[in-house]
Amino acid sequence: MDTTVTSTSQSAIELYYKGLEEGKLKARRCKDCGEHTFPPTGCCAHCGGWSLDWVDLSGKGTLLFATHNISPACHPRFEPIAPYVYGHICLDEGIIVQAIVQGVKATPEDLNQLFQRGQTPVEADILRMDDLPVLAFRIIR
Amino acid sequence: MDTTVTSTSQSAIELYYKGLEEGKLKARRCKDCGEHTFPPTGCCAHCGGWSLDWVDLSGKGTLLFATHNISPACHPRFEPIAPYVYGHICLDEGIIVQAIVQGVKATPEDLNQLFQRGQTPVEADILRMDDLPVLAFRIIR
Amino acid sequence: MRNRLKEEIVISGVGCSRFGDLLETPGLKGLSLQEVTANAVREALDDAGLSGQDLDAVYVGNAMVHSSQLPGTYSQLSKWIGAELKSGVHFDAQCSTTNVGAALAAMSIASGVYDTVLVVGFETTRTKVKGFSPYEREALQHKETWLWTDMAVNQAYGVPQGYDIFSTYNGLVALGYCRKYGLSIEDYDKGMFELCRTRRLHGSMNPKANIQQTMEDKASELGFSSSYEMWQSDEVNPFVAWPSRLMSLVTIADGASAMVLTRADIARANKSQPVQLKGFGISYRDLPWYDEDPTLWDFDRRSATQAMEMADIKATDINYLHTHDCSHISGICTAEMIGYLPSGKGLAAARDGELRYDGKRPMSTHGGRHAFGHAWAASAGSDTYEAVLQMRGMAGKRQIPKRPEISVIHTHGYAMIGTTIVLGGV
Amino acid sequence: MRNRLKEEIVISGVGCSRFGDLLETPGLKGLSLQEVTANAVREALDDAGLSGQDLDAVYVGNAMVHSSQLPGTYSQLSKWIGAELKSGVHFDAQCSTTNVGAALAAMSIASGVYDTVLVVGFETTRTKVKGFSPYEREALQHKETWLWTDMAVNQAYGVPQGYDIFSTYNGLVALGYCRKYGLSIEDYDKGMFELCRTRRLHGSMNPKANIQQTMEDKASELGFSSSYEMWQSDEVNPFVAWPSRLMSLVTIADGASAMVLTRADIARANKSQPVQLKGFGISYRDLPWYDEDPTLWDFDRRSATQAMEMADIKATDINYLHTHDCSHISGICTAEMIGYLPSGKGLAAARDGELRYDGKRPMSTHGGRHAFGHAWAASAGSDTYEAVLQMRGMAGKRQIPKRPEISVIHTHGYAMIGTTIVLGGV
Ligand SMILES: [Zn+2]
Ligand SMILES: [Zn+2]
Repeated sequence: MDTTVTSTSQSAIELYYKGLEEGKLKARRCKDCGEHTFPPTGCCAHCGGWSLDWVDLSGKGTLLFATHNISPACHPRFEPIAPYVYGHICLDEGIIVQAIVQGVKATPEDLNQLFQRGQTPVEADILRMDDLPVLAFRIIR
Repeated sequence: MDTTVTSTSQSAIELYYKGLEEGKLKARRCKDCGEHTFPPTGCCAHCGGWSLDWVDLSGKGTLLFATHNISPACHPRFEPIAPYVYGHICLDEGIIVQAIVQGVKATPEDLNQLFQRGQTPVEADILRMDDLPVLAFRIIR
Repeated sequence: MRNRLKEEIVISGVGCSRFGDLLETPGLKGLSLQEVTANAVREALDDAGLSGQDLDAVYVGNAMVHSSQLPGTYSQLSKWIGAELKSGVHFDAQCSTTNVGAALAAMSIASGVYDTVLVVGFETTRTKVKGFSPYEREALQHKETWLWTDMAVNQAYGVPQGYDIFSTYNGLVALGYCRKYGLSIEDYDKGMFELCRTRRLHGSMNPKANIQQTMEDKASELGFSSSYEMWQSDEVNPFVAWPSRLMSLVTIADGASAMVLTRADIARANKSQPVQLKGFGISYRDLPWYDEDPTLWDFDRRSATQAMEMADIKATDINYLHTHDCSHISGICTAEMIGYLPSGKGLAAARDGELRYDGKRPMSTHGGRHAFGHAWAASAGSDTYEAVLQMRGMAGKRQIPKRPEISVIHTHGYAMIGTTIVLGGV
Repeated sequence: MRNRLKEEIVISGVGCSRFGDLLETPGLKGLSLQEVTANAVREALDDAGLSGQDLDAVYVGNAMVHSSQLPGTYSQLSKWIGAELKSGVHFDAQCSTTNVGAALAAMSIASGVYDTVLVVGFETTRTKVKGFSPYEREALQHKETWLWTDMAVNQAYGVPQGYDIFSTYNGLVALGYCRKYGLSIEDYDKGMFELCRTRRLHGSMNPKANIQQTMEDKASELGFSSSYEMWQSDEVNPFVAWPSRLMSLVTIADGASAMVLTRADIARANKSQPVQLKGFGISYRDLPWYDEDPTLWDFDRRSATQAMEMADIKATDINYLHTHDCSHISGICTAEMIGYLPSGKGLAAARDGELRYDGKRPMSTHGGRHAFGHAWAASAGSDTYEAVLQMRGMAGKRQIPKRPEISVIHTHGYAMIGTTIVLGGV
């Protein structure tokens, strides 16, 4: 057994948000099973392996469904933009993410129109809140 | 099974502190086993019975040991009086309580003198903090 | 996992407070959280014919310590329930708490260690401790309730990036359901209305429910010509996560529940009829809770499968079902996944009155999370309480005509732990 | 209570982080709480030769949610340890957490339900989340740490009326001990010095300890002519609850620990040597924790008696003991109650070096709560970690010359739950 102290490193969480600041979607890819873990952790979400590479995702995907949320938002960070549209998205890499969707109004009419239209291509469009960059998406017309 | 709603009543905790405000030590006495539960709850701490009378304690007892605590106090309520003396007390009714002891300085010298003197009679002397009456004791010289 | 209990375990006593508000609801108002909880425990102990002294262990659950300010509950409650010097633990699985506690208690008994265990859950989602007072409380702001509740949701990448319970747990699931089964948004809305109407009917028949007013009475009180007109009113019933409206959601409450678990062979002398805990299953998943299809939740499927396998029952054996219905559409998806309702037909069943206490597929007869109300860590216990009353034929006006022999209770613990328990006669 | 486990249960893997400060300590600095915890889990899983996928259930403990802001841990940690879709619960028994978790895990396995369970504890007593940041932390003020920690103490009548941990848990116990055994205050003080010196010696031999500096090195660093002169300095080592000084207390830390429990019959292929969990006992009591005699704690006696009966051992069988030593004098009282040290002779044993790793009655060889440090919900796991290392002969410089065959670990969970576990060879 290793009784020495694990060496210091930078937090994957911090690296992720620093990546967003630069417009990058940082993910991990497992050296054992090849699957992506996104957002990044230190362990493969698929096989439990601990050997992972860092990779950047394309930021492209498909919006499957979009709804909205209430105003004021549940979290203070998002009060300035609530009510906002929130979507269920499948990235081109096959990863499911839920995130804020920009460029659509949070009204029953617009959301209904989007629903009737069906699956829609989207791309990452980082939202810059006061204290944190936030992964969001925008519909590609 | 009783599916009706338990009838409203006043909290034993509130009754206790209202009692302290009037200088009274409110306790419960079990109708089943006769033992005291102090401070008061709705259940006998000794036999688990739920039939209890309200009684007032004498407020007299014996200080078994006294130590002190640090300054600032762990709780904001007691910052104004920290460091204070804190004692292990057996009430005349046979109930063990721990409480602030007034009239002794929180110094090693005074505490040592008290320790060498041994068990000492005390009586309740309610302390009135800004927001709450507090059960405290004073040494009977 | 072997997924078998080596001994028969029963729930020998159940208790539940009224759900409401510690500042204003009759039965709660004026009492401390300790006393509200002790009253639920007293009911469960009386039901089992025991006192606190007869217990081997006490497992107490509470989710939102920011409002309760009562951790270390094993000792802090002990004098209020006459159960000092026992074994115990504080635990939570958020809104699945009490039923996860039932599983832990059952395992600790079947292992050969304890004989009788008390499980308790309490929660305050509407009030919090006022300043440093030992007994005064004040109203919780809605935003505080959700900020503190959402702490149980992914704090690295979920909440910081705009996660919202109403979108994830309601609007997206609704859209997935409509797309999957070709349901129009209008029919979805009508179905949600019928479901809420049923839940509120049940609440009106339950003296412990948070909301005891039917949809019809509320509509007439507000001057609407029909309850459906009220339902469609943006003022009374706005969209909170389109296409889901406010009244398709939970109402929040303060409350407490309790149950006593023991070995079947020593419960024979019980005061009331014990009910066997035949099976349980628990499975959690972090966000996202579902893959491409928002109606298909794998951790729920696992929890239900484990519970039904342990109990050795099939879906057709179930006489009474409660599914977690914080979000009404999510509750319907779970009921369909379990097989209690046919896939895609849940809202039609609601419309046809099948989900009523006197219908063919009775569900959530206490009123569910909307009408009975939701007090996080106490809620699963309120569901079990209701099931036990129904199985004993003691549910009063809302009694299911033919007493259920097999009841299944499913709950979601934030964020997210699916929990299913199966109850049967002894 | 039958107090028997129907199956043999082993601890097949253990892990522990360094104890320190997430803002400054090498090995912790720069990492999130999720990652510090995952690293301890990884060590335990590697030790057991497993991955997160091999687990049936994950029980995660954390006491002070005000600083961690991480409830719902079963799901929030799941992606960090590769263990989604498992059974789980969040639980705590404050500073007994991890070992109460071991008991819960053992019972859930012996009941016939699960085969392999991970128990995790983590805590931040020195740092808290900064604002709403998902990764930044800031220093906790000492007063916040105690205000939030003391929430686990009687909130109706204890804390509101001036309860203070140092008085109740240290000063009064010290005076009771001196009176009972006719010890002078001077001899008590000297004994406490010797005890602290031993604990710091152990910490200096442990790369994971919070304090790795011996008393002698600290005294020379500060310019004292002897370590006893430093001990008696009111500036460096003031009385915090007369006659007890600062250095007779806990030092606070951030940290995490983990262990894997499984059936003995499937652990044979284990990577490392499994250790049997032969017995456990848990008993809680609200204030007052003791009656007339402050040295006699009935709930501790019950917890130790239950554990030793379940394990079928006597005090003379114990080769290594850890007692909860947040308060050094309380730890001595517990060791004497268990019978590992003769009544009233604990401080003499410390003075004679008997409590050192190389002494006749080794105790707390990781450094105890003072030198190893105390991270509430993670600490009991750190004690178990040390015992397992010692039993395997892998404790490095502080290895007990003759490997312990029977180890007993006692912890106090606020406020107050006594927990004792007995470990033995397989
Ligand atoms: Zn992998
Ligand atoms: Zn009594």
